[in-house]
Amino acid sequence: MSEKEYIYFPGCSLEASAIEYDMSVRKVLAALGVKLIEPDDWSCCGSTPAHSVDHVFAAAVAARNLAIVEKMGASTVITACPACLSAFKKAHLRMKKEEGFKKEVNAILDEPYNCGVTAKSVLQILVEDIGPKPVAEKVTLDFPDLKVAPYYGCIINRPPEIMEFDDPENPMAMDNLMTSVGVKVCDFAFKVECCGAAFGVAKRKMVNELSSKVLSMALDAGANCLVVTCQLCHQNLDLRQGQINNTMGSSFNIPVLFFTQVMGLTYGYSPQELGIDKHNIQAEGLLKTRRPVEERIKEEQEKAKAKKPKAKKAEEEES
Amino acid sequence: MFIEKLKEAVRKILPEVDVVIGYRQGFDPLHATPYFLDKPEQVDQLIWNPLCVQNLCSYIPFLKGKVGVIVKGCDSRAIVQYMQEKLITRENIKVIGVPCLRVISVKKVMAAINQQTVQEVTFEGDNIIVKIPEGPKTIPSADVAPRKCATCQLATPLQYDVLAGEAIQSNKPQDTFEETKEFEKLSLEERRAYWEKEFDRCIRCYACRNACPMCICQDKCIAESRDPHWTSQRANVTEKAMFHMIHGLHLAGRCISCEECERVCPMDIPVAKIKKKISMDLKELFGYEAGMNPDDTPPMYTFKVEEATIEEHEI
Amino acid sequence: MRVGVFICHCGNNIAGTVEVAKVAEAARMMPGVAFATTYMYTCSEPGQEEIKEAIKREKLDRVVVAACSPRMHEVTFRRTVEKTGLNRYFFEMANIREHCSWIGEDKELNTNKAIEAIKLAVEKAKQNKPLFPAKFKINKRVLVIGGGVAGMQAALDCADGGLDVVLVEKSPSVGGMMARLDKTFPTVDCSICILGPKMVDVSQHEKINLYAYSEIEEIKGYVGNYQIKIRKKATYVDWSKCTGCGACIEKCPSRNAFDYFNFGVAPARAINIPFPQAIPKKAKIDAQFCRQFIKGKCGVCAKFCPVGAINYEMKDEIVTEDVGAIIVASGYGLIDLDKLPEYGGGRYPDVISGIQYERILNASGPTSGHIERPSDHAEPKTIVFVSCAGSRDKSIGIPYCSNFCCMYIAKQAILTKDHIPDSRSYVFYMDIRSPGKGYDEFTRRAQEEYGVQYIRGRVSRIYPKGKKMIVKGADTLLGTQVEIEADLVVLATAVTATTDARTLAEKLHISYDPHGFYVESHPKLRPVETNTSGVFLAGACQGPKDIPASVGQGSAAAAKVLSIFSKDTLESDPQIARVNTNICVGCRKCIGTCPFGAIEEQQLRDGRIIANVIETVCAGCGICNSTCPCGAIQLQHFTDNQLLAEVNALCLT
Amino acid sequence: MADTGFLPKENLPALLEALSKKFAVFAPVLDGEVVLFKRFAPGATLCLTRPANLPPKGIIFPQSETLFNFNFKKDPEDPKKTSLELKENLDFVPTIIFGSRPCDAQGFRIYDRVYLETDTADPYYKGRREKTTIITLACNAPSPGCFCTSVGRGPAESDGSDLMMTELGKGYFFEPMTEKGKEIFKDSLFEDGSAYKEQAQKAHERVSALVKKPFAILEGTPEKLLSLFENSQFWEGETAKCISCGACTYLCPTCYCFNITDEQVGNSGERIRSWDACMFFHFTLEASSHNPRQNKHQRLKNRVGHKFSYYPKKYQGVIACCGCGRCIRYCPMSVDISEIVAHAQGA
Amino acid sequence: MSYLAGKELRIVGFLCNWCSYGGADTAGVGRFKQPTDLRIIRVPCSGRVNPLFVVKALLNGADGVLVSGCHPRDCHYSDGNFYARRRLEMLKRLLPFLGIDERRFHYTWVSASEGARWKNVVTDFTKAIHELGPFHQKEEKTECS
Repeated sequence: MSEKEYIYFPGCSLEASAIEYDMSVRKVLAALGVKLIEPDDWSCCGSTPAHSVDHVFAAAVAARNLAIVEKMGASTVITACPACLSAFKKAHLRMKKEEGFKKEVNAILDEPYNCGVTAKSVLQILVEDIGPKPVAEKVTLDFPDLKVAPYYGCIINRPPEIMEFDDPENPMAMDNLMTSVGVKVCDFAFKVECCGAAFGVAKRKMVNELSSKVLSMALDAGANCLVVTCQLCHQNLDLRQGQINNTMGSSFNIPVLFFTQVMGLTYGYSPQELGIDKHNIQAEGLLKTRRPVEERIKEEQEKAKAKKPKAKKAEEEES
Repeated sequence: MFIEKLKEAVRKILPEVDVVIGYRQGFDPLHATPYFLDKPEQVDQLIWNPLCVQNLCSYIPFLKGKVGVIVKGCDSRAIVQYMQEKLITRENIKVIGVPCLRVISVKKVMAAINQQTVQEVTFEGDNIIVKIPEGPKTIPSADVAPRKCATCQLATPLQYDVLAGEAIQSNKPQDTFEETKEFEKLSLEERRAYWEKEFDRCIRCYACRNACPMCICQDKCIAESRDPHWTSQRANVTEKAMFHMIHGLHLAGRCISCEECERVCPMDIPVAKIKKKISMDLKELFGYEAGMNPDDTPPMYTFKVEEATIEEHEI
Repeated sequence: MRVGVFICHCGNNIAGTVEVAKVAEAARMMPGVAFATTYMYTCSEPGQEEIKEAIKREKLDRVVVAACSPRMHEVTFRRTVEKTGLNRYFFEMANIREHCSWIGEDKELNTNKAIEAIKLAVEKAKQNKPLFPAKFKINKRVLVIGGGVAGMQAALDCADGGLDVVLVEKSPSVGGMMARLDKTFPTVDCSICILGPKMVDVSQHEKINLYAYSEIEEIKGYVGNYQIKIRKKATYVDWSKCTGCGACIEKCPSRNAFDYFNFGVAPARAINIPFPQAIPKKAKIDAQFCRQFIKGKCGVCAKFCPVGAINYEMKDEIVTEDVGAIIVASGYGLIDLDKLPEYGGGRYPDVISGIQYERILNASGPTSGHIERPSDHAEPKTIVFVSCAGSRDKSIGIPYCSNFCCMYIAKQAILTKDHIPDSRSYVFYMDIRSPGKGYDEFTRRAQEEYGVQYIRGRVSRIYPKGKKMIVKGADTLLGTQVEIEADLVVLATAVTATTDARTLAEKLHISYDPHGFYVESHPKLRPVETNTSGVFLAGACQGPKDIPASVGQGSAAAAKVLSIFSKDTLESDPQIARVNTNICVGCRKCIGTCPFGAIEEQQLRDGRIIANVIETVCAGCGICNSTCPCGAIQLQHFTDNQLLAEVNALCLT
Repeated sequence: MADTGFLPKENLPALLEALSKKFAVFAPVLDGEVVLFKRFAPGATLCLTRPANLPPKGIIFPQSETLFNFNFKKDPEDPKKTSLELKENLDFVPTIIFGSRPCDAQGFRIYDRVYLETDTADPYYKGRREKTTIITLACNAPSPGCFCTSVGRGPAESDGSDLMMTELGKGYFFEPMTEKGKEIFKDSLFEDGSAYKEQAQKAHERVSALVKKPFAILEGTPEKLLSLFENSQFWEGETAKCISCGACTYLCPTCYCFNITDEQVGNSGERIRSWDACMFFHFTLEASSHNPRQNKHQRLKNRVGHKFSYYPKKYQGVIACCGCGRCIRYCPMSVDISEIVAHAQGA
Repeated sequence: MSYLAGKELRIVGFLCNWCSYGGADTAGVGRFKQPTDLRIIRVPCSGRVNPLFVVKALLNGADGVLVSGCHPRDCHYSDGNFYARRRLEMLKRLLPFLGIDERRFHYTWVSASEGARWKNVVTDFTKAIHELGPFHQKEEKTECS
């Protein structure tokens, strides 16, 4: 496997509330031979309320980090957090497009940002740079009970002209990635539906309704677990499940995992190593049955064999 | 002696052609001059040395019948370009190729000897020794070579029917257009001022145009005509600049970088600089170099439906 | 030189934002201007009379009219000027309406701009030379591209008018989109019942030569004399033998071919006849699905064909036809369902397009007219129609209205109720657009008599829940969100240009708009003409339109062709390149760059080789002119000196 | 006041500055590698060591000049009525050409016969010529290609100059030749020059002997050239290498041909007189598109013929070539007019 | 026109008859308001626009030059704009070498139906030229020698 190196921007959540996301990202990428370098002295990405108050300031906060990356001589920065990603991309694109804006932003910064850095998500590099084959090759364990509904949330791929990744209405990156590591993926109609997290404080009732729909659609789709790529989605769907059950009269008990955690599991890491035990809804039940991946492959081959003669027969009948 | 080989080649070709164009000694030891000969007894007047600078190909498109011509590597690109543009019938031209590693710029020698009268010129190794009233002066040839020689890749002509001497390889680095890029580092105002000053000297003698092997319009040039009436006869910078733009743009994708235009300018205007810039851009845009491959088409006379290198411009 | 300048008020169109009197005053002071005046409507008959009188009275030898765009009235005024004996190319036009009065807000600046536009025109006019058209013979045959209802109408009208018609249809049968429809609005006539006879007429008309399953390969020439190369695509069935019996289709083992005619509602056989009423009714093999081609063995159809028509070795064939005019009726396309991912288009089988539903409704369609939903062939009870699925949606690049969806949705809803009386239909709409005769009454009937529930609002998402499709949208009249559990969702997918519209336009040298629809010469007054003389438009290739409009255009285009063919010769445009033999140095650069091959070498008596322009072939683009280094070749009416006069008038003062 | 003067080299700028107050002073200045006559400004780098690339002829006979401006005035009442207004400027400023060479000054003498000494003097030439004082520097070495002694002139020839100067070691010896020259000479910066007169004379003789002599005599040359007029083979041979550019003509101190063109934009314009060259196709191009000098050999024949045959035939045997050698020195192809004349003599 | 000095700059447009001239007409018909500086010279095809016209205009007094033709592949004469694209691109790169800001020259493609696009092209280009200011400040001096 070729050694790859990326500048990795963890962001604030991944050092705190979503530390398990960070743990799993690092584990999985290390397994894939990817080296992560954390920029020195990185700071807030600017996705905080800054952008609802002052666009120049918000961009400057993001650009400060991009300038650091640029100075390191890199042209790409990766982050697991979609909010960071969105903040970087927004600042970068607008500075690139509008010379005047760029000047305004750079006037605030000590080191100017010259628009030479592309921000990508961990998901994006897994799909585009590493690819399904190396991802699949690292798999050692199979979890036959696990049926996941990939939930993308609102910003990882939208608005498309800014995020420049995957289909805005029917993204498939995580679906494909989960399939690559041998996890059963359910076709989930609500994969980009709003969960309401942004109004978590102001309009709790609405959030509960929206989130409850996401959860119930996942069950309808046949899933027993949600996988997410955003720690805010995670927080909303995992932590709030009790609240949803209380207000909506439901009894959801659906574990919500980061996609990197699922990958890590199939790579043989323990739930503890991946921080799965930190979640509100425990996933133990789904992870109990596990077997070496070879068994599954063997099973599949046998199934295919059993099918083939039949198909041949049908063909003969037709002709 | 190389000159004997050359004379031998000319003697051999002379019966097959109506005229051979070579060099003989000019009005002083520093100047060679083109020599048109059609009789065997004239052959002995031929000379060959690094001062044989003129691109003799320039005459070919205007001559009738069969023509023999002495051609250096750099000059040979003119033959190739004529072939591209179907301006000559190749069979009617007998190219006597001469290997050449470097010629000498008369202007540079004259500057080095402070424009004095030259009494004698000899060549010794890689030096030219010029005798002036105060005595002989030895100058390394490389110091007084035209700039095209510094990056010459064609020590042996691309096209020849007879090669006088042995084919040799170029020992020069590729042209990376350093000078052009360096000039582009100047500010717009500096560049504009530069050209205003340079063009100001132009006397519109059209030596650059008439010496250019690719300026095939010559007498019909639009710089002088009233129909079409592109320029007036005013001697101001605008009109002079207009003429040089006509010259430059008509040579876009056709200029073979022989730098004759600049060599012949009596006012010492760096007119080849513009052509070089265009050549650089066209090489970058279309990977094209004029006068290298007879099967090419000059880039301004063709197109691709999808131009990979041309992006739409935003305002 | 005595130039006359006529400045048009154009009512208030120009005079409202340009001080025309001041413009006339300034024009009088321009060099060479002998007369300048203003007029309320210069293009009106008295306006033109005024010009004619002034030419005589003031002895004018050049005329400039400052008014609207020359694309509008240059021809008009050239004719006016010519009637007085002046050469028509002594006329110039200054565009002070579209390029000035209508776009500038400052009266002072507009007035100045108008003055300068006139200055430009006067300087150009003074450089103008008299030009004289040549006459050439025309080939009175017409090519019709597209055998839909518009193309068939055009072909029939031309043929009835006595012209030989070459009709080229891309698919194996004529009929186009209309042949796929079940009923037509607002009469609820059976579509194929009214179209069928026309299709038969086309096939039987002795003046019409039909090339079905053929495409335009290359078009050369100019009005009056086109050379067309037509690619007859390999059908692998010898149509001279095929009787259309259908035995091959019966036996074909490859049952999963895509059914183009039915828009994939049900699978087809690899050898097929698109529909029972097809003209010609001949079979063809879709090679990408045929086992003989995929696996190299099968040969079932060949075995069963009673007349031995199957020929797997068949190759595309190129035939050449010479014609004098072309009618383009290449029709329209529809956006793919998967362009609408928020509606699950392409993902959920029970979300279908309007045209698919049309096939499901149709008695000769794959379900024999029984309404079934694709997923489980159950009869749907709740059907939701979504209008503007893609139309009027800038985000996917379709800002325009698709013209006829509102009407066919009403029709389909009505038909649904007829088929399944206990069904309920919902229509999500933005606006109901029903401006045709009897159209609005029709949509009202759908609502009032058939109880179709119209919900004004957009659908945000469609997703499956169990066997149902949940349609989630807004009801903007009630100001609420609505969710409807539907059994079947029909999307009125946006009308687009056909996928190869642009390629065809390039072959025809006609323009298309950003969406691929062909651009007519004038949106109001020359709706079926193009800017390429001899090429006419009919039907939806010019923009979405319904059947009566398409038929009308078909007839209109035919009338245009008959009108130009009413003469035996045409006049060539003298605005072509001309070589000054004294200047040409014979460098041949123009020859290589001419897109039309209109320049040849010519040897003069003194042996000089120079360029020579073939008058009838030159189209007048002027590429040669800007290529020629010595200015020997000049595009008449746009010579270097004429353009330089304009540049100088602008820059040197 | 002595009739000759001496000026130490270090006083030269002061002299020029003083003259600049009363005159427009043009002096040879180095521009890159090129020496050009430019309006003198304090601090300019004079170049007196070699003849200027371009002779000072343009100061009196500009490369391009507006003869007059015209304006068509329109009657606002009746746009068909137009009146023409002409405006010419014959008000020329007093000028000094400083540092021209004897050959350059000689050039003006060739002009004078055409533009001044006729019944129809050219007012533009006359106006400038009469207001111009020419201060000529005798040559102290021949330049490449020059041959003035062969055409009856010399490196210290004073005809055409108002004031002659000769470089002698630490300064210049001055000798006024005309009244205009004496006017200049009044300046107090000059020392008495009588002591240097002989030295100057010797210098002149020394240089004169160094000048190349491509042909010994000129007698009979005009007639000989005329007799070769129809001999196109001779001329084709001599001019095969000529590329028919105008460098020789435009650098020539004696070439005086011009072209007249009108340039008009809108109602006004100007009539322009500009240098023309008989080496150009357009020089003799007729409106019918016929051209009596279609080929370059006909054109170069005209150039040689004009200087060595037609002009002397018309003007008492005066050769219209001053032998400055510029046409040879700067010819792109090293065409040598003296060689052609020599060949003609021998043909 | 001296009385407008200061308000307008000299912008010359070469528009092909079939597309861009029509596009400008369409913009007019749609009453898309535009700055008034632009003066339009109608040519049959962008391929007719010899780059020397642009040079001539810029050297002689224009502050900006705009060339607009049909979109590539959509040329009425099939190839004209392909040639124009190469030649004008070459020119655009050359101008700054001579000290002329390349922003003073713009070439683009506008079809007859793109009235709104035309309005934007004119508005943006005029704005850009005004930002650059006048190109010809000083009077051209005429040489004597």
